Amino acid sequence: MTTVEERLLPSAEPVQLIDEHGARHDNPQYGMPAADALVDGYAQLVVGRRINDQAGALVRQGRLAVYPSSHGQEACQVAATMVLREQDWLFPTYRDTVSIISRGVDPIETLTLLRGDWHSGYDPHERNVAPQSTPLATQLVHAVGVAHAARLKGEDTVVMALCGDGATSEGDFHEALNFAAVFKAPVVFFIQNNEYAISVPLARQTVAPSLAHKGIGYGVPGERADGNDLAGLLAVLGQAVDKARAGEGPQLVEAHTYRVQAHTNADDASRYRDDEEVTPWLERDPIKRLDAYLTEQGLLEEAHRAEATAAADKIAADLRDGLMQDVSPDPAELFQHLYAVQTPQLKEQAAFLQDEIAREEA
Amino acid sequence: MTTVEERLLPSAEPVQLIDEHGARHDNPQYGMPAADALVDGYAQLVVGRRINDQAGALVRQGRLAVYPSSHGQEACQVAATMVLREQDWLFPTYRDTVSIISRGVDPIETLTLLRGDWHSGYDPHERNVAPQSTPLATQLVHAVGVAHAARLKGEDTVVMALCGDGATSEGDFHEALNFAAVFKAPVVFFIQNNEYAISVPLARQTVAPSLAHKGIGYGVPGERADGNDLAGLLAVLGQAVDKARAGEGPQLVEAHTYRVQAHTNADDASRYRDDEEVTPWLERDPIKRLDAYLTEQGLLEEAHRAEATAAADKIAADLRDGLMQDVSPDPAELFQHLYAVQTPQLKEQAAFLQDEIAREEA
Amino acid sequence: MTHQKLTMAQALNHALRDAMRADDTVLMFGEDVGALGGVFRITDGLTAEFGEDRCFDTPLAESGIVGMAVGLAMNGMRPVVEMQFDAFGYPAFEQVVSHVAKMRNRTRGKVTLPMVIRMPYAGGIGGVEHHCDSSESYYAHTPGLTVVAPATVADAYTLLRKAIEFPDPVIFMEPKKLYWAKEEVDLTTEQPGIGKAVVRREGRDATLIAYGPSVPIALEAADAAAAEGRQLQVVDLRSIVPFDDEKVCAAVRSTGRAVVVAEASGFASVSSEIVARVTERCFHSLAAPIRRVTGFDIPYPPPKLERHQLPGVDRILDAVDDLQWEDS
Amino acid sequence: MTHQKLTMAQALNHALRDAMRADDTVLMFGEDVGALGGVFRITDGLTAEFGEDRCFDTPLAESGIVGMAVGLAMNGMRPVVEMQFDAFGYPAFEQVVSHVAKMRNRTRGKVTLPMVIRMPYAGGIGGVEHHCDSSESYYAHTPGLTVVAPATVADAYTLLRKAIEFPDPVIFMEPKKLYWAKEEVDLTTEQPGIGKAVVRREGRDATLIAYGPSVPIALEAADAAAAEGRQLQVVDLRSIVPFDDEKVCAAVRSTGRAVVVAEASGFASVSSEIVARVTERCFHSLAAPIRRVTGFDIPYPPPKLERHQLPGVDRILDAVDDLQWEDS
Ligand SMILES: Cc1ncc(C[n+]2csc(CCOP(=O)(O)OP(=O)(O)O)c2C)c(N)n1
Ligand SMILES: Cc1ncc(C[n+]2csc(CCOP(=O)(O)OP(=O)(O)O)c2C)c(N)n1
Ligand SMILES: [Mg+2]
Ligand SMILES: [Mg+2]
Repeated sequence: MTTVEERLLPSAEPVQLIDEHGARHDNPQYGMPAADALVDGYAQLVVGRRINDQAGALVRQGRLAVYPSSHGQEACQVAATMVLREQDWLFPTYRDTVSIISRGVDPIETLTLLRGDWHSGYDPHERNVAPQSTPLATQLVHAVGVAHAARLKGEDTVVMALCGDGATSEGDFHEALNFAAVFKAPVVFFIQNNEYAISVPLARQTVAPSLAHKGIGYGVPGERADGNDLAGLLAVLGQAVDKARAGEGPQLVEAHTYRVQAHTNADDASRYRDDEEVTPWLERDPIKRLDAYLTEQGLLEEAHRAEATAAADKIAADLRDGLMQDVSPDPAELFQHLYAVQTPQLKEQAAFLQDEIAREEA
Repeated sequence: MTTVEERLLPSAEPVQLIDEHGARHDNPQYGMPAADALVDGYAQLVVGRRINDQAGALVRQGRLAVYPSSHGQEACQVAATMVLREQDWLFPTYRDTVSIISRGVDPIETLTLLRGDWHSGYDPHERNVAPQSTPLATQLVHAVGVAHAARLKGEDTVVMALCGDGATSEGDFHEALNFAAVFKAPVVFFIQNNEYAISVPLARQTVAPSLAHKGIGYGVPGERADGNDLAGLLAVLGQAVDKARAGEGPQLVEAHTYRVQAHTNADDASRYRDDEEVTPWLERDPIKRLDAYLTEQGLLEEAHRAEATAAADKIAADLRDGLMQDVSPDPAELFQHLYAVQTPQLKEQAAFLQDEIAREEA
Repeated sequence: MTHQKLTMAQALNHALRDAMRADDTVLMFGEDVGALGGVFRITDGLTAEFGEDRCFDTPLAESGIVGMAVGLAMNGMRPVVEMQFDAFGYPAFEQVVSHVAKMRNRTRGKVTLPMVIRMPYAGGIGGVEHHCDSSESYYAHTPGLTVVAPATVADAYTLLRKAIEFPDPVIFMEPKKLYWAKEEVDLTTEQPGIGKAVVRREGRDATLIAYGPSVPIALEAADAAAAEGRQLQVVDLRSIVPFDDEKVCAAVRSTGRAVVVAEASGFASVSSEIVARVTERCFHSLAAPIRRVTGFDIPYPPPKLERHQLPGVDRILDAVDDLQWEDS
Repeated sequence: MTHQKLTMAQALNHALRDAMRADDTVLMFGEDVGALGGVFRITDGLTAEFGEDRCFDTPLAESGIVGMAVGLAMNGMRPVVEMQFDAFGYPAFEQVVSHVAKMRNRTRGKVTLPMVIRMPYAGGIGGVEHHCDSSESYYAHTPGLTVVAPATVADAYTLLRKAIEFPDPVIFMEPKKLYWAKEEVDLTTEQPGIGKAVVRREGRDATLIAYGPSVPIALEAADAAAAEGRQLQVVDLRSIVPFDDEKVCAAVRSTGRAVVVAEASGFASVSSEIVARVTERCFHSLAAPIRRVTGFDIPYPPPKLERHQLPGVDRILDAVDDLQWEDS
């Protein structure tokens, strides 16, 4: 007989199926994902890393206004979407560009926000990916609503809702978990604990034993995983998604990872942390260890590597080309999207601007 | 060696030192409070009950606009203040009139809010009692600030912050617990779980194992107690206050009690619950069981009872007399208390009203 | 269409019921709206008729309520939520301003949020602190919201039906002191829609511009003025956003004088906007500056003092007297 | 008093530092204000000088930050908090409206809250969504708050010092695009205080009324107008609440024409209030209705379109041209 505490509290240590040296660790509760999933995941990690690096370069070239990178967190990014089915939803934050692209959203459309063309560039209904949320934790309650609507419609949709460690401190995190639990909404709350909220380290954010320990206060099972181990993440998130889909209600997963780079290009991490803190995390890189494991297992061949690199090259080129084109959004759009029917006030204001621009151009 | 879970999770059952039949239950962790504390507490319960009943009568007579009664919750009300020292602070809600009065605040001043004279009638600094909070859970973050200020000043003050079961769902509850934990603020968060938030039963509020289980998600020790057992409450709250005072950081205590009456006189509880649900709770009355226990122990004599009744009679009479006097707040006050220095705008508006009233009266 | 004598509370209840019958994606939820039927009984009987899935209580958290509505609306539902009192809408302010108001614009119309946030608002009921706020100005100032306030029983029905059918989010301000106002009405949606003001009373001497709880007071003032020989026109805005510039300006031009009546504190408010925009548009038709009769710039008073905060007939008539009848 | 060439960011940093030196109950806290020194570096070096107890990072929760400040102020401290960007102040709206603004009134002056909420606000920095809101109207409409916005480096110092010394809560709006504006200044509090507007430029033809980020634009417009032979007077409000009716009305009466310049969306805003109250008070001195040059009633645009939202010199001059110079 398991007590309610045993059912709801996380494992004593973050679940890890492949360690940083590429060695396999068996776990009684979580089986090793299928080989082809890992090989596919490997390719996605390589592509994800390239997206991060290319986007960084594009910021330096002035093609993107800002880019919050998930460099080092790619295993979380990729796992979050790999475990989803087509009808499922993803609720990403500003840092989850890789996740969105790995979900199949057009990369250039994804970067519309960070390029400064518009607030969001893709159609959320096309791949069931909500707009990236900037106000922290606020998207988590939306995720509950989307999941609850699916349940009301009799669908077996699951919603994957992402947030960072810092965001767990916001009131909306609390309200979302509680609402999801009370309504048994099929949401997997997935916290990427990268140890920092801009400059603020986790210890200033919470003194809880872990972020996964927050689940029990809502009656939500919490689990934690090594955030740089794709295999462990696929197993833990996969099981969470299965449970949510099976009607067991929301699940909370904390991935322990690390923000290897600064918060964004605009941030200067040297003001609040030492490089020595970063170094060991470079050793724990998610790609390196998966490569080691798969190679050791004889599952990863040069052909796979070449294929992954080619895919990465292609997306990097696509990003470069796509962002080199200067898109100028039409100022008339400023007034077009607020309401289904434009108000008389907005009509007046749109006409005013149009006239002003016409006179400027004359 | 205790695990962090053992340290932070509540007891398997609510702590109860005296059961509903007045029988004593020993608890390895919590000793029975001293006899004179229980006898004194008994008298306070009797007075508290009378305050509730008298206030109810005054509502029916139109002397109070509204009264949210703590009838049946008097053990919580009284215990919350009995464990405090003079320098400590109490943060009450609209339902905690009895607690405020038992802290020594003038009863008539306490009822200013519910009488409709002004938003709050007592000087919070006089007895360190914050204004009663109507917006749920919002006062809990203030409590953290008051506690933190005390720490900064080097005082060993403790803050007792009250809220209901419903209020635990608000974002501010979450933020308050987390801030208190991170800053190790000496706050005892005391939830009176009376099973209802107006019409909404606890099961709609949360599916957590208990409200005390919310503590671990913040690294805050949670404990639960029988909310109708003054002895258990004094023991549990007393220990929580001691720990907070000793620098162990915030503590969370859930008292399990029941809202015997409707939410307020304006509420009709028959719309959402059956009388049968209420009946067993009448048996669990906090006064009855303490009376039984103390009588059985030979600690409560007729003289004590008579004294308690006399004190209750006196306060009932004071309430009646005090509220029979018609106090008419001065309309000029509307403009006097917003700023230390009245703005030109308010000066103008105050003059306008004064002139209007003068013309009306002319 | 039924001809009945109803209170505004009942009319709102009918509107919800009829909307829920007409469209089974309409959901109603919030605090105490289920078994209790809402603290003002606006949702009375809806759970009984439509079941727990259609009308339900939530945990006590306003940001969660509004945020969940956003998600439901994103996924095919038409949620209607109740903030128990308008001051308890503030914890949801972030959701309202950053998401409810902006989602459509953010996604270039790809994600629409057909949802209604109902708020019992304003005073006059002797409520203690936090129970009588008038927060319409916060919402009216927020681009992307539609803000509506009925003043009559008939409009309560019409406007709530139209708000629920509206393709975009509507902040629906219910003047709580009028909940018990009774009228003989036809429950119909064949009335001017959102965005349309109506002239409730004709008059050639001056125009009173009001909305929500101030409309009946304005009409009373007009009655009193008529007894003194002055014909006051009364315009009921009904919709604050969009604003009916055309109707309001035509009315003011026809009289050359105007008083705006609103219960909210005046500073940086909807009433400021009305004065500003009407003056901008009708300056040369004005014989006098437009006057405002609003709440003072103070927190809503305790019950024993609230009458001083509420625009009353005398205060309106004083303002009308102030419209420089001699020198113009 | 030191004469230095400083950016506004540096002047604010000096103000905090000097206030913390002068009074050890002054605390500074919020998100990333410690080791990082704030995302705009306004708190740079404060933790180093005053220690973790005086300037510190909090968990990421704005309601918690403001609420904790309320408690600290109740118990003898003078907290200064930073909302990282003004749109991230919305989660704290309930605390601001229901407690910060009301505590003193609620307790008849027994509990006072000497605290400052600093908000980097407004646009012009190419920020993505939620980073360029202008939310001053929400606060200005809320009775009990004092709302201040500096427009010059000197005023940033003076007004922040005065805000911290103020006995009541102050919403301190920092025009973030001016953070890097440099001026030769004396750091002094010997300047007009909270509640006082100043005339930044004399002119007899029309008055531009501005505050915060719009003041430099108004001055630029006045320069341009002067080149065309029109003398525009520029009034810098400095303090939105309390409002300096006397100074502003005197200015407008002296010219008979006025344009209000503000970056926030115009509807039901501070700019509406200015038009309304000045018109009410100066109607017969006005040769034309007061014009507004404000942001459109839309969410703040994405970086590539933001210049259309910002009041610019041409738009201001067009409005001035519109002041019916011929027919009056
Ligand atoms: C409500 C709100 N407050 C503040 C911010 C400013 N801000 C942007 S990112 C960030 C840190 C977030 O940290 P975390 O949740 O750990 O996510 P990470 O950036 O590490 O992925 C802050 C404070 C915001 N976006 N929203
Ligand atoms: C922020 C907020 N939302 C809603 C309300 C309206 N309201 C007043 S009391 C109450 C129920 C509170 O229940 P609980 O916290 O369990 O306390 P109890 O009344 O049972 O003591 C509600 C919903 C409020 N006061 N504040
Ligand atoms: Mg983080
Ligand atoms: Mg309760």
